Amino acid sequence: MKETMYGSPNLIQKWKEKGNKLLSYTSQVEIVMTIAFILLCLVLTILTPRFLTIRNFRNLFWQATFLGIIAIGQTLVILTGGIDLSVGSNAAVAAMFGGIVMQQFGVIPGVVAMLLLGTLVGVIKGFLVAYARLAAFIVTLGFLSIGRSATYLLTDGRSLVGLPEAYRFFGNAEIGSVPLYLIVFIVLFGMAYFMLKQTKVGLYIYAIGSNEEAAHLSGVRVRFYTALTYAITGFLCAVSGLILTSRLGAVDPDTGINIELNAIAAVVIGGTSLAGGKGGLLGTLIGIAIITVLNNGLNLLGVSPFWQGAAVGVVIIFSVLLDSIIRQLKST
Amino acid sequence: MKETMYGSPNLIQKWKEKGNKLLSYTSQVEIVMTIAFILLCLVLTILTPRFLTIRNFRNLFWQATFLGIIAIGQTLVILTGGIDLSVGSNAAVAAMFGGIVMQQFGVIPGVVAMLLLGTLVGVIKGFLVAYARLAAFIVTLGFLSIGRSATYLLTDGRSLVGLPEAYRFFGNAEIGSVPLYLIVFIVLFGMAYFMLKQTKVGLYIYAIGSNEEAAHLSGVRVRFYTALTYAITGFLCAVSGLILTSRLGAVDPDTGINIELNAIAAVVIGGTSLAGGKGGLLGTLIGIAIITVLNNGLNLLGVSPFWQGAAVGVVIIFSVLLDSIIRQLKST
Amino acid sequence: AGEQEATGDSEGITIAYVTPALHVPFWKNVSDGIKQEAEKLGQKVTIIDSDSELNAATQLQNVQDLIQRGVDGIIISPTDSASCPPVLELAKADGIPVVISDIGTDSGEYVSFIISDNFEGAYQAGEYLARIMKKKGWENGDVAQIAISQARQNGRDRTAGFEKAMTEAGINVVNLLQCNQYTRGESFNFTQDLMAAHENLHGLFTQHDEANLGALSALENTGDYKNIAHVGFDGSPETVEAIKSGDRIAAASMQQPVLMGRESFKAMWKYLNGETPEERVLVPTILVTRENVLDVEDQLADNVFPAELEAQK
Amino acid sequence: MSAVLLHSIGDDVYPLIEVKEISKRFGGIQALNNVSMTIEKGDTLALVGENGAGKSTLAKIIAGVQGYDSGELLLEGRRVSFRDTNEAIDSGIGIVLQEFNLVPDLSIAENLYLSDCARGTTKTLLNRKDMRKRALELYSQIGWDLPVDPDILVSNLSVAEQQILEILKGIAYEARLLILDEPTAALSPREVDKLFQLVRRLQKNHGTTVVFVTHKIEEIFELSNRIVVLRDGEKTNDFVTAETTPDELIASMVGREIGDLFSIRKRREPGEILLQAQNVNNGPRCRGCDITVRRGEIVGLSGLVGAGRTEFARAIFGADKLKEGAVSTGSRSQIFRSPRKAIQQGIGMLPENRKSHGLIVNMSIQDNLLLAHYALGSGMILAKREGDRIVRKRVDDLRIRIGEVSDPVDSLSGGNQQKVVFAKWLTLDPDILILDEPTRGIDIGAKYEIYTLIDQLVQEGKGIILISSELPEILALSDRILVMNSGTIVKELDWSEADEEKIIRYASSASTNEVENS
Ligand SMILES: Nc1ncnc2c1ncn2[C@@H]1O[C@H](COP(=O)(O)OP(=O)(O)OP(=O)(O)O)[C@@H](O)[C@H]1O
Ligand SMILES: Nc1ncnc2c1ncn2[C@@H]1O[C@H](COP(=O)(O)OP(=O)(O)OP(=O)(O)O)[C@@H](O)[C@H]1O
Ligand SMILES: [Mg+2]
Ligand SMILES: [Mg+2]
Repeated sequence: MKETMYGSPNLIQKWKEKGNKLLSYTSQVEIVMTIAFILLCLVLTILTPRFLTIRNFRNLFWQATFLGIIAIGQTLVILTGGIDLSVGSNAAVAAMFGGIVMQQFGVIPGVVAMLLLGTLVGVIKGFLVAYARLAAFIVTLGFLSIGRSATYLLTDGRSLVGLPEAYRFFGNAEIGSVPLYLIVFIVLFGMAYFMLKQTKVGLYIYAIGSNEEAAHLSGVRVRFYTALTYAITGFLCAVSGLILTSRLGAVDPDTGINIELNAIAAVVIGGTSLAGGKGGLLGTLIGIAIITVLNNGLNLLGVSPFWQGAAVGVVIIFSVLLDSIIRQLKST
Repeated sequence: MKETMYGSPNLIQKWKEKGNKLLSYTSQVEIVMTIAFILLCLVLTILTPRFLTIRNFRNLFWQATFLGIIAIGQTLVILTGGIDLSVGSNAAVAAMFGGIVMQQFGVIPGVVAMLLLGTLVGVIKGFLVAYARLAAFIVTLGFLSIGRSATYLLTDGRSLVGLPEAYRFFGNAEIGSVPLYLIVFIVLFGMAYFMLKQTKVGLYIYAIGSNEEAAHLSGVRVRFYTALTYAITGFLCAVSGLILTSRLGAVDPDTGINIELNAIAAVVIGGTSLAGGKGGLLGTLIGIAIITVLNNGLNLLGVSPFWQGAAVGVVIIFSVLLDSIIRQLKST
Repeated sequence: AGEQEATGDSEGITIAYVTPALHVPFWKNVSDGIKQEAEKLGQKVTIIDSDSELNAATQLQNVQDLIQRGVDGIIISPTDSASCPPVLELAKADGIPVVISDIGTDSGEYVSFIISDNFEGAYQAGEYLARIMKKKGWENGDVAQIAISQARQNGRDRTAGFEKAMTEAGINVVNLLQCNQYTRGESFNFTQDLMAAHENLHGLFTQHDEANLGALSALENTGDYKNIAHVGFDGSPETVEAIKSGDRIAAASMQQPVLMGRESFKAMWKYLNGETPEERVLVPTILVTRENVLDVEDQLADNVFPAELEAQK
Repeated sequence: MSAVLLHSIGDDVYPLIEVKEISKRFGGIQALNNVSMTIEKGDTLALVGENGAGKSTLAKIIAGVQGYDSGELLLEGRRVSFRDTNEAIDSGIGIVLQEFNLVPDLSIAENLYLSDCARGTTKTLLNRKDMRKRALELYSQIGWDLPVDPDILVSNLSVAEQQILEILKGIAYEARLLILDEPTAALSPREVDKLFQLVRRLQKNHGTTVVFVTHKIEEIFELSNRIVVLRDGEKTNDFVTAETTPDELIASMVGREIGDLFSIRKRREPGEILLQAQNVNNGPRCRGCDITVRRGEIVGLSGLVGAGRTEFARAIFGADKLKEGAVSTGSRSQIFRSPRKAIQQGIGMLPENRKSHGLIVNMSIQDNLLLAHYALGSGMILAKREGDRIVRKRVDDLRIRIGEVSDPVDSLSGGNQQKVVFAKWLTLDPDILILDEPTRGIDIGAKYEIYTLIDQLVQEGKGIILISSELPEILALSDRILVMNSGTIVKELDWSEADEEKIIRYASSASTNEVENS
């Protein structure tokens, strides 16, 4: 058996081609980051037997979901050369508003309201960035404040409790033994990946981030598609907020507080350039994985919180350093 | 008198020239932002008589100092096309370390240690960005965590109290009736402004931010000068931390927490482009003024905390919107 | 505090303390109280601190990880009473006992709830402030507050307790500024702004210790402590020294975080040994004033801030 | 506005395009002033004039890329005002802009597809196989084999390859009127030939009308049937090509007589060796190349697009990390680790891409001109007065036409921008200058001045490496010519024995032997 496998030049050829194809789909950064990720997992497996268990993987999936769904949108925005600092407060205001509607009118209207408001906030940001041509950094920094304020004002700063029991479905249901939220994440990721790689919209997004002027002259509706990425992000923030608050059974007005830099970090660690046009969702997936596993591992190890910050910082810098070292080795 | 003034075409000519010269020194954004700032002050003066008092101006100067000194460095970094997210924790770790040295060895060694450590942290960041060519966003995000961790670890998360009485000098001394910190701020700002406008270093910084490759091909030591901006920022963070902790008489490990986005916002509101190469310190000064006056005004008015965020967000967006509207009016 | 341990599998017992933010001195002191009591047992009990970073989602993730790690019990100071129920559910599913230390929960099962009375403490501080202002003839003066987040129950309790005392005394409350950074520098600036905004300001209530000290610095700086009576909530040795000095901060209602930590651990330990702890333990606040400061100093040293005293030596 | 409707008005009554008294102003500059002209169906119209004459502006206005202040634009007798390129494309007008408008992070195939999208002929889902096929088809349609792989990212293409891609994008529209703005500036003779063949084929098979902008006189006479000359935003002449001569045309463009472009050089015996580079390796496009430059000598480096001339030059200058090789200036032999080191040894380089490598476009003329002077000089304070003096001297010496020295450098015409880059290096008085395509996109008057300048520099005893895709230029200026072919130097020719045909043969054959045997 073994002999035939290695003996057949055809097969080897075939495998090589497959390998090349894989390489062509992923860029070098993504490969290096995957290596960094595997290294991290290895270290954790050696340090604690608790890491590599099914149960822990369930935890990891949950922990990756909230940031993960948001980071999909953030990737699109960054690919156009933009940035969204307001993802956390966008999630919070949508969840809070939806929750209030839900208390009045039931689960379905509540969920619809949640998703609509999240998208609407995204649309407004998109409008200001793409049509009014304001700096994305400033617009979304403004919305970071405004969204949080609005959330506090909706309930006078209180958590919203007493949501319908049925609402808990979204965060807790399982299909087979696969949690619903994981399926939602995979489906959303898959759709976004498909959009970016296989549809015109994806091509436009890269084109806008890479050379807006050229895209415009080629007839791409630059403003529309730029705004679209913010709208999608708004929608995804609402989905994220939906899943989280459903699982928590209450809407905390501080939902998603201080996640803005993490959401960007996940994207940038994955090799997407803040200047736009370069990178993609696979990288973001790895970025999310690294951030999630790192936090989980440090908790499992019981590392003091004062040390955790240092560990996170070092691992983040080290993982990009690895990429840079490998690139320099290759070039000499 | 009046007649001679208006009657003399020479004088009018002279004034016009002066006006043009002023205009050529400042860019349009800076002028619009100054208008926005004056509008803001006007509104506050109308809303509360307490705004336009000497006492409040003293407060404003103090409140602008900490962020202001840091924003000088941030401007340089952003002009090269970089970003520094770790300014707050850079200030904190320097102040804490210096404070501990001070308790052991006295005020002067403590202050020296503070400034040295602050600069050293900046140098390391600069090295990683400029020489190891890592993304500034990631490097400084990492340092944001690491610096804060280090600060907590130095005192196990507690404030450092019992600093020598003589240390209070830096934050409290007055020369004439002008506070020392204001003089320090003005001197540092003046030096940075001079450096940017009148020395080669300034030219290099703009050149690097505009077109790194062309600067490199012209023989500019791109890496050195890029790193320099981070080192200067590190030093300025330490100065800022020094003044703040001297005034408060203790080193809070949370010094400068969550200021990263504000420090960038001050620069960006002032018209400096995050892409590098465009903008300058005058704009930053106005950015700082807007942020400081806005927070102060909302406090004076006693606006509910839940509304303050919304107000800040709206004013920030509105001030850049104004610039965009004026530009569009002009272009049609 | 290097409480690392490779696994939770050794014969010792591991208890996790889930804190909203370990770098906030109050929670650090609760953590210390828990550790003090654990050390007293002389047995092998490991305490792990876990920092929720003031974020309900992080808190839930950390608890998942802790349960995964195999802790024997969880003492939690929730980020918010609404964020606690899911934690309780997770723990219940694995049969892990939970003691709630401060803040509280909206629902769910737990072993014991240790709380200090924020409303009452703030009310007492307010009463004392009113008394001073009357004595100085400032009853027509305005008072302002520098508050902790009003998005939290304890914040709303402190505000409500204080304002109740003010209403009873007929004193006008003008302004409330809410902290975002919880640093001295922030409260220093807030105090400046309050003084600039209200000419007739004669009273100030600060709702956490960094605010006490920031306001103290600002008032000292301008010499305005002579015209403004200042009371606070919570405290540290610095606060106590200021109270002792006689003309700075007049009083502070101090929670007893170390005591709360001790009580929390005691309740947990009782439960782990098959006893039934009290379901609700109310830890009183101490109103430290110029008059009683010398009497209560020992109590403060034990129950409020022993570690700070230790650090200053 | 369907094409059918347009045609029904009557094909022959109206010219295809009629420009009526169009004016356009940019701030203080009157780019076009009451320009009127017609483009008849089937014309091949050459639009010529000095840098900054307004050629590109006029071309852009016709193609709807830019608006205008006053006047009228008629398409087959009907007034049109395109709001953007899409509308112009719908009316059958396609343009290849002078400034590249490619998306650097997308592949060749994707860039081509992107322009298809504009016409709405594509589906929402991408079919990468079709995209590739279409790209290859377009390439083969013109017989350009460069580059082979449609999946290569545009950021990896050389200037010439990008130019070719731009032209393909223009052709893909299958426009009735195709406007080409300086399409040949970055191409070598072989590519230019192919482009002209293509244009003729389009005219024959599809009746395409062509407007092209160029600074190369011989191209005008080779291809066009009519010539429109612009000067300072005004139309000065409208020739029928067959009825005019190059001299008349040049005089009409420049407003004065200029001498023979190619007899400027006064050759003399070169002096001692200034620079010797041996066995320089810099990736697959530059393998084992040697070069020697003497005092008072111009060494021409010729070759086809992508032959590796730029790579070789960058390697010598230390702009790329060198893997192997040695460069000696005087006694020392070394590898330059950065341009700074090379500059310190008396080398200067004028890069081929003026906008991205030669200049910092948003900085002032003065800062650009002084950048290298400052970077290599001592002291920190900007000596404004001294700087001012240097700038004025250089501006006068090189006759750079500017407004204020503090104006941004991109307010200058192409020729004057190039002179600023020259001036930047002259402030350092280097012994050796590497000139990579020094006259790309530069008008004939400016070219004359630059040639004169180059000659003057070698007379002063400098050594020059001249890279150029224009064979007449190489032949006229060089003392020796090195021909590069796929990354290696295949032949050295003395100027007296070199001619166009020889160079092309060495540059394009698979091996040297082939040439020698044939
Ligand atoms: N977008 C613009 N903003 C400001 N000025 C412009 C702009 N475009 C062109 N100009 C100015 O208008 C004038 C005409 O420019 P144009 O590009 O049409 O010249 P050209 O004849 O194409 O020159 P070249 O041969 O160098 O390409 C020049 O002075 C140029 O500086
Ligand atoms: N700075 C660069 N970055 C990346 N690739 C480059 C760079 N410069 C050149 N190349 C690559 O090297 C190849 C060779 O181009 P090079 O410019 O050296 O050839 P050339 O003979 O000078 O031709 P050309 O006429 O295009 O200037 C180009 O196709 C390009 O892909
Ligand atoms: Mg042109
Ligand atoms: Mg070249």
